[in-house]
Amino acid sequence: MTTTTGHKVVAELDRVVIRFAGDSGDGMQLTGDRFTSATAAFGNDLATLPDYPAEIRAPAGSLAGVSGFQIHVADHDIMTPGDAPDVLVAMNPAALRTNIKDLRPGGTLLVNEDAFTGRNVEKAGFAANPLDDGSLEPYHVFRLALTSMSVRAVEGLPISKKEAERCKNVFALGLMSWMYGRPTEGTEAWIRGKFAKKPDIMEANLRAFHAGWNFGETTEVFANQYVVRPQQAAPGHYRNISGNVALAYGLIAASELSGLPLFLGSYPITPASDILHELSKYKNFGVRTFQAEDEIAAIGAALGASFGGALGVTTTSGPGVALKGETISLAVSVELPLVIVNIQRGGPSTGLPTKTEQSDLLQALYGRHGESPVPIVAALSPSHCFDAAVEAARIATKYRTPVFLLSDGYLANGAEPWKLPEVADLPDLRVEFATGPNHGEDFWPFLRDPQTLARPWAVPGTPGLEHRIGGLEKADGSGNISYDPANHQLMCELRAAKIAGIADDIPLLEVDDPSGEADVLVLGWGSTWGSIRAAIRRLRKDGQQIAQAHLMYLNPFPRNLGEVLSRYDRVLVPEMNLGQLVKVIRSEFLIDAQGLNKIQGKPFTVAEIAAKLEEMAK
Amino acid sequence: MTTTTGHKVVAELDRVVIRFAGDSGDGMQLTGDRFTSATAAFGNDLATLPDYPAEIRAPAGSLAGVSGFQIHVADHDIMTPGDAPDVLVAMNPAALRTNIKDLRPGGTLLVNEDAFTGRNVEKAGFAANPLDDGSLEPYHVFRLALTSMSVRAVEGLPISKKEAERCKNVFALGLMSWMYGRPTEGTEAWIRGKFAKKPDIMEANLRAFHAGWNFGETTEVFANQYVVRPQQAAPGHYRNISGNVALAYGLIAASELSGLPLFLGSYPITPASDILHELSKYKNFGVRTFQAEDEIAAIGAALGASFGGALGVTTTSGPGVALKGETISLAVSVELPLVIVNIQRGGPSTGLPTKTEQSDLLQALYGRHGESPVPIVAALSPSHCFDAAVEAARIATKYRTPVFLLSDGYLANGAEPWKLPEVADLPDLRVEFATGPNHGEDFWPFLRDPQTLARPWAVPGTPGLEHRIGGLEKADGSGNISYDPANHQLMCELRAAKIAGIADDIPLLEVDDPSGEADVLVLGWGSTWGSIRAAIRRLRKDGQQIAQAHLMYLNPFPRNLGEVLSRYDRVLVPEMNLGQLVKVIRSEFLIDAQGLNKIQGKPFTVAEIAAKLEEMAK
Amino acid sequence: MTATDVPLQLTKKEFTSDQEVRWCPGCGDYAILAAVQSLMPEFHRPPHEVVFVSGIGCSSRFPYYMDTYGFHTIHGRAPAIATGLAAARPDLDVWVITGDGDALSIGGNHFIHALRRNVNLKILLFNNQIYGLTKGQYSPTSEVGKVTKSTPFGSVDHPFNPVSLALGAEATFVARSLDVDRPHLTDVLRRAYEHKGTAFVEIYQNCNIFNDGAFDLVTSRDSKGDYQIRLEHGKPIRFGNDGERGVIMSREGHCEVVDVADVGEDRLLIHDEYADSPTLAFALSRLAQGPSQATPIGIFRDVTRSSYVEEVTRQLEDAQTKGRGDLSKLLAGADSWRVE
Amino acid sequence: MTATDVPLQLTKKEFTSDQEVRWCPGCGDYAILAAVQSLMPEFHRPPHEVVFVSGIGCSSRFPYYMDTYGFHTIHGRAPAIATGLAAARPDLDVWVITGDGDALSIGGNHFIHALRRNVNLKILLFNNQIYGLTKGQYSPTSEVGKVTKSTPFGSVDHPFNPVSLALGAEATFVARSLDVDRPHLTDVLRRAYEHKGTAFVEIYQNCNIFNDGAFDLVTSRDSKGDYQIRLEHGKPIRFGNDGERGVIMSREGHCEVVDVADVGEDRLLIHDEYADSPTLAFALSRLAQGPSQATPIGIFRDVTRSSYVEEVTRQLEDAQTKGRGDLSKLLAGADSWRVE
Ligand SMILES: Cc1ncc(C[n+]2csc(CCOP(=O)(O)OP(=O)(O)O)c2C)c(N)n1
Ligand SMILES: Cc1ncc(C[n+]2csc(CCOP(=O)(O)OP(=O)(O)O)c2C)c(N)n1
Ligand code: SF4
Ligand code: SF4
Ligand SMILES: [Mg+2]
Ligand SMILES: [Mg+2]
Repeated sequence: MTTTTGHKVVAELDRVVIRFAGDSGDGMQLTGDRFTSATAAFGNDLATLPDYPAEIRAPAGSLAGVSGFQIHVADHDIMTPGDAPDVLVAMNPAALRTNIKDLRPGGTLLVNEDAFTGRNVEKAGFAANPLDDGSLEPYHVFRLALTSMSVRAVEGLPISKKEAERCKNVFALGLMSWMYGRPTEGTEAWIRGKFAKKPDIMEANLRAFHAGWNFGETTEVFANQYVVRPQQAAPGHYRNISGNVALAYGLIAASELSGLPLFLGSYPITPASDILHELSKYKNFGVRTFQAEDEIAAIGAALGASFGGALGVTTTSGPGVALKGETISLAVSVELPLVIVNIQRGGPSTGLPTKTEQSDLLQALYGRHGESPVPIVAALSPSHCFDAAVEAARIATKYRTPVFLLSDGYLANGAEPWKLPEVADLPDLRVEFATGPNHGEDFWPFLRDPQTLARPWAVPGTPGLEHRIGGLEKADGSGNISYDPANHQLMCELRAAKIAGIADDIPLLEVDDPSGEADVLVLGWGSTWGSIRAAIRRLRKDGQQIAQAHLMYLNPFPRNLGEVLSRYDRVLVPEMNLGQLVKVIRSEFLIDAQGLNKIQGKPFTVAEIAAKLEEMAK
Repeated sequence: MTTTTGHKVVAELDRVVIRFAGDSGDGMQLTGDRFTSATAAFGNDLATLPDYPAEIRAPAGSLAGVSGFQIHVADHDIMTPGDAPDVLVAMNPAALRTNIKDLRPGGTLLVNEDAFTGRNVEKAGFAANPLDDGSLEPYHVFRLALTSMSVRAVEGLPISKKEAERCKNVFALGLMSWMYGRPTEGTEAWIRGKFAKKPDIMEANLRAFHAGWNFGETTEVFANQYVVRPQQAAPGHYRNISGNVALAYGLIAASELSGLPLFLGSYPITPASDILHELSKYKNFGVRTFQAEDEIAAIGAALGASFGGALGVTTTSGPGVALKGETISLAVSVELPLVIVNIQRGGPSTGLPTKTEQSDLLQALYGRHGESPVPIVAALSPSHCFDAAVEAARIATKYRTPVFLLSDGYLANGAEPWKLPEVADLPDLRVEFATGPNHGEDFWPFLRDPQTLARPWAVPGTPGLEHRIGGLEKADGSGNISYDPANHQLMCELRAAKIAGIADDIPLLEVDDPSGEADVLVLGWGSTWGSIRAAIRRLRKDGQQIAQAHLMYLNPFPRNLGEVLSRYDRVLVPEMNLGQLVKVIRSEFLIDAQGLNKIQGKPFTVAEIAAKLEEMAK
Repeated sequence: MTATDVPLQLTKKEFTSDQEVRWCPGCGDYAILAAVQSLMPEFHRPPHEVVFVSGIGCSSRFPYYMDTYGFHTIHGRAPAIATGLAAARPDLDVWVITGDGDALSIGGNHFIHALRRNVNLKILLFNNQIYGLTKGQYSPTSEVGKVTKSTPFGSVDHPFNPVSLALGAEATFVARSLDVDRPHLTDVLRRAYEHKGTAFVEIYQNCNIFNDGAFDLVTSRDSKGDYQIRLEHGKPIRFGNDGERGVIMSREGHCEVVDVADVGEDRLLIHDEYADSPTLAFALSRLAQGPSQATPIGIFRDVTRSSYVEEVTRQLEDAQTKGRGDLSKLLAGADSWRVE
Repeated sequence: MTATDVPLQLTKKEFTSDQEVRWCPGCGDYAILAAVQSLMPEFHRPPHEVVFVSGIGCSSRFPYYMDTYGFHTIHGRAPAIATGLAAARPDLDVWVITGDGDALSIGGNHFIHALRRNVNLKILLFNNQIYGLTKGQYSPTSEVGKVTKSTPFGSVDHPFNPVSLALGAEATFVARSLDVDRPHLTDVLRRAYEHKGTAFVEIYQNCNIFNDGAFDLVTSRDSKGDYQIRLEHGKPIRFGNDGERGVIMSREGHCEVVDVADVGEDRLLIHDEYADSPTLAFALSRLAQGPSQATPIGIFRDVTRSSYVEEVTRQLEDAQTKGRGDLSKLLAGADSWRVE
């Protein structure tokens, strides 16, 4: 549908994918974040994919320094940040070069032509200026002098030329806000807040923002304005949220719901650091954050805090987990609650530190010595990180066990609208500490609850329950050191049975198979949820029947997983690794599940999954 | 067959299992070792099982302080230290209490009655003196005043009473040597060497040893002497060897065969420390041993040495491996040779540090972040540790990869006769370092050998090959840092393919199925080899057909494993864990392999495995 | 301390657990255990408010023998684990028991960071200059040339001086005592207890199995007169059976041992535990590079500096007095919207 | 050194790799890189006999820019990995590049052990008092009260003084220099190179993105006269634009800053890099607890002590001159037998 307002045509879109790309110094992440907030406030559904370099700041204008931010805006519920952009904003030649291949043919390209100097063109590895050599013909190109227009817009303010030039991202933001009819108040307020201490810069940014908007509105360059209507979302209270913030909030919620003070032991590491940053703000919730000397101290401190009756949490990424194995094994042995958060990134080793991957599942399952089972919960979308965190804490505290909470770089930095839960509806996480003897006159720290097999949690400071725990094998019940052979087998089996038994305390796996006629089941876990869902939807529109099930619990599995799998002829397991869940599924259920494996530091596109499913249908 | 020499009857036995048990301070390990050497020198087949407490020296006379040493002596080839002793030598009440339940009814019990004082009896938790209460009736009991006889034997020497009493183990050794006709010269020489610096103690020990022998020979206490004839072993040169010494020798051999100097980075940990101790003696082989500040430094130093062109090795046990994961992942990423030795012990956590277990297989496979495949070789008997070490080094250096070498506490401390290999027959392990450019004028550190997929090993000091390596993802070929998505997938797949391809370079799995009629295959790995083999032999004698295959290579598997498995209706996988190999077999081959799992800090008895197989046959 | 008027009356028995003590007969650990158990009642803290955290090693078995809360953790990590406990539970008394391998080899990093943070921990390092539990390898405090199982040709690493290392790591309380000198050890431990922040006490401990007599010069009746320098605050530093030797600070900035008769008592250094700068303490620590020289024992340094846990607690209280967090508000944030 | 008569003639270019340098414009790392690249030719060691080993951090990108052998390892482990390399290959020059987080936070233990062992490594610590690569959390050298992403209420941990820590860890060579003072930095690095054993150089390095100006007092033209104490061996320690201030050792055993006019030049401490005891060096290190006070730069300590690698090599050579091992004999041992 197309309408005309003033001299501009307003075209209505059901969805659009926009990518901002520029130099690390160009503020693309900020621009993208702000556009996202405005989009959220407008009421669209959305999903985002930030993509930034491992370098702090690679040389200006270099390919390594390109930073991108993609947002998918829609009037209906979407699951992914979009396979390919419809619109690309390229702030310099390097950004153009690394991103243009993703733009769909016929897509809209806005370039900052001021940045296409000979030196920059060369740095980006172009033989000639791509603006002039006809190579951009497949696209709808707008050459805009973003830098000079920004500089003009702020003329007269007492700021340096460099500062003036820096406003170009806000100019672009203004222009895009106009083009997609995003509300402006939020952005203005945000600029005011951000530069509160530098009034001249604040004023410059405001002017550039308005200049961008006005440039779209008043010049003849753009014939079209677009509108993506607000989503018909379920009634409720919404906000936009990224995975790491949601995860941090989930931990705070768990603390409030359990009455246990939150203790975070962490050592900074991309892409997990933001959870530490976020939690360190909330001292008003009694949250203690401890930036440790290393990952081992971080988890050690968290375990020490758990021993003291806190909700002990440690956050890290794969390399950090690789250091924590010995302490996790201790936590398994002493049976204390602990949440271990792994925001997965590209491995092995330092790998691709700013990119996403799902290659630490087997590490979570088996990355320790001895028989040391640990439950695993995985988040499947940015906002779901909240629920996953609450659930991980529930299992940890109820079963007195370390729990892995797996997220990844894509969820961590990606954002989506979140329908806020009512606090009153959140689960009751209250825990009972031991208060007195449980074995005649004595207190036996390893006398288990017959139902959960959890041992009592007796915190120091409780009179009469003085006891010693440690990593040597303990006698069943009394917890005294025991080298008895049969007791060791019993204890290994009890620890295993305790974790296996959690299957009775988690929901059955739901299958999305509306027709009940599908032959193929797509079984995923973690952040592939959105891509898989979108792919299946697309195919269903074409009349194909495909079932989807997505695992939030990786250990133990939901009780009905075997039964679910047995209902389908073929099972496809897409993973951002070389095949990890699929190994476990095959072993456990002896079915010939097949993997679809992508390990490229970025999520599956919808098309990739759809193509595989179409191939299977042939 | 029974003959009579002098007044003694000599009974001929085909095998006997003897256990020495006493206080940690009683020198049982030394006694056992010495008896073993004499037995080896005599030409019997043998297998041993030391069993000592985690405490350095638990209180004298306590149950926790009991130390034991079992030896199986036979005139034919045997695989295990024996399920249950035929003869038990108990030096004190605690030793009696913890060991008597293992003695077969009708078995021979020698007790040191001097140690059965009220206080000791009580410490051992006996209500009354077991020598007097009839509880030992099922056994053939000899009450011997070992302590006082020893003291008398050394009377007149200028040594303290305590020193005199300490000779009781040597007295017992003399007595047992007489009883089983062990040669005495070796033991005498050994005593002379050991106490060379303390002539009085030397003399005391010699006297006590002879007194023990003469006590058997001259008194009427013992009617029988026994003879176990030398084994009809294959011609060759033999010695007795324990697993840890064999492993150390294997590493030295690998160094000699490859021409690469051996560098060991290690941090002491039971039961791996003895490899460090052993290797530190051989500076004459150019072996550098580095006792690091921790396990991370140990493996780091080994990796640094590998970078410098040495054969880098690190030795540890499960908790140490749990700390090395991050560095192993780095080694995978930079593709340098490295041998990681895990002498497995009881876990999780500190667990049962002096006891054996096989629970670190999944850790070896998956205990790191990212896709980081590592080949795994496992030793199956004490002397086989030599071959396994040579093979691990061969794979590591040829494929430029870290390799896990798995052994366990049982193999480490157990001993058996070893037919010495001819040095000339050992494999050629020579390695070629890169010497010049491999890509035009340039040197590309990640340009692979098309056959092995191994990258060139260019060691610092080589002119013209200056290059930088690191844990960030590298571009295929050039090895420069690369964040390219497709390159990451390619590199992950190449690293995986390199390891998978090793399957072409290892022997096919041999199956022992003489009749070819077996329905059941027993598939094992590591130290269960002997127990499984003995159990199958026993059942074959009863006419049952059972096939055996034993994996030395756990990653990759031999090429024919799938085919082998498909030939049998049922596959049983005995493991000293809760089921680890069985998980992988099921996943890989989708067969319903079943586990037989014992996790008690000690090896399977032959009877346990035989019983399971009999049950399966029903 | 519990808020009662009459201090709690306790006895050694209340701090003694029912577990059989499992060290080698003659091990110096026994004497330290006895000293600690006997001292504890003095603090009037009930056993349930006291926690002993240890790593792995012979020494680290200690917590099992104390009838308090206890955590026998993993090798080298006790200071890290105890830091979490102490930070989460400022109301408890947290003691760390460690060995020279545990604290200075695998645990070196946690050790120095605990010291710089000044967490409220009492760290007792049982230094026997050997790895006891793993049966006798050399440790980071073993003297150069030590022949052990792992160094049959003699060790070549220069050892740490734990007191110097602690001072270099910004420790606020550093002391040294001896397993065999019960009154001295008790006094030092008492002072450690009273210190706010991390208190570090090195205790020379004889391992009669793998390193017997390592400290004989400093501890034995015959030689201790010549080899033991007992530091006492405010007093000139002198030693020898008749106090005939003394310590001065040279103009070049080094401590030197002198004959008092040669220099006069006035030139002797006056020991100052409370000196702001750790320089004097450091200088004293260098007098003995291992126990073959005259060795200072006592309190090298005891200064007040805000403790990590205190500060964290203060920040938390500050934030909460300004208003305890509201979960609904947190979740909604500043930028939420409603769909009706 | 290669055994040629004419020392090898090299230029900076031969030490400069073809990789694009990827630090933020204005980062202090550039200046250090330039200084090192320019200095290397002086040593007449061909690039292939030189290895740079680093951990993780902005600073740890350094090896990529040197056209020598290089190993960009993992966070904090460079000293350990370099120790193995140096021990296995005593013929190489091994340099370690590390940051304040890399060396003192996660890598603290390897750092102090490398120092005590006196391995032949040159360790250059780029101290910017911040975690650069992970975008600005406080580090173990950040001043108390530092507001960063992870400490919005200000940090509460007392920092390490890297020089004090190194001295407490038995370092034989300890120095401090500045990214912006190329001649001084070059001199110090040259001395580090010449030192046998572990040489430790702390380099104050400006991170203009996350901690801009942290060292301004010590480095800027305006204030450095008052805040920079340039240590020179054998010279009285004085500073100030006209050398009007000086450093003395008080009788209580502490370094104090004084007006030279008040005490007279004679009472000033004479700097002694070669002093056997690290006490003076330690005392000097305490003058500046962070760069807000007058801060000594230069060489604190440079003493000779047998190096780990030398000793290991000697033991190996000794053993081999007595007879190189024979594999057959080893395998057979003393107790073998033959079955015919
Ligand atoms: C991760 C790990 N590495 C190694 C060990 C083995 N280990 C246990 S205690 C110890 C050293 C003990 O020495 P020390 O700390 O001095 O204590 P001591 O026994 O002398 O009291 C070692 C190496 C272990 N338990 N865990
Ligand atoms: C095991 C591990 N933990 C954490 C990280 C994340 N990380 C990388 S560099 C760094 C700190 C960098 O600070 P510093 O050493 O001071 O170097 P700078 O960047 O300031 O030069 C951290 C925490 C990592 N790469 N690996
Ligand atoms: S080995 Fe040494 S330190 Fe350990 S208990 Fe025995 S005497 Fe004590
Ligand atoms: S973040 Fe700081 S230390 Fe890192 S490159 Fe940029 S300026 Fe340099
Ligand atoms: Mg010790
Ligand atoms: Mg830094």
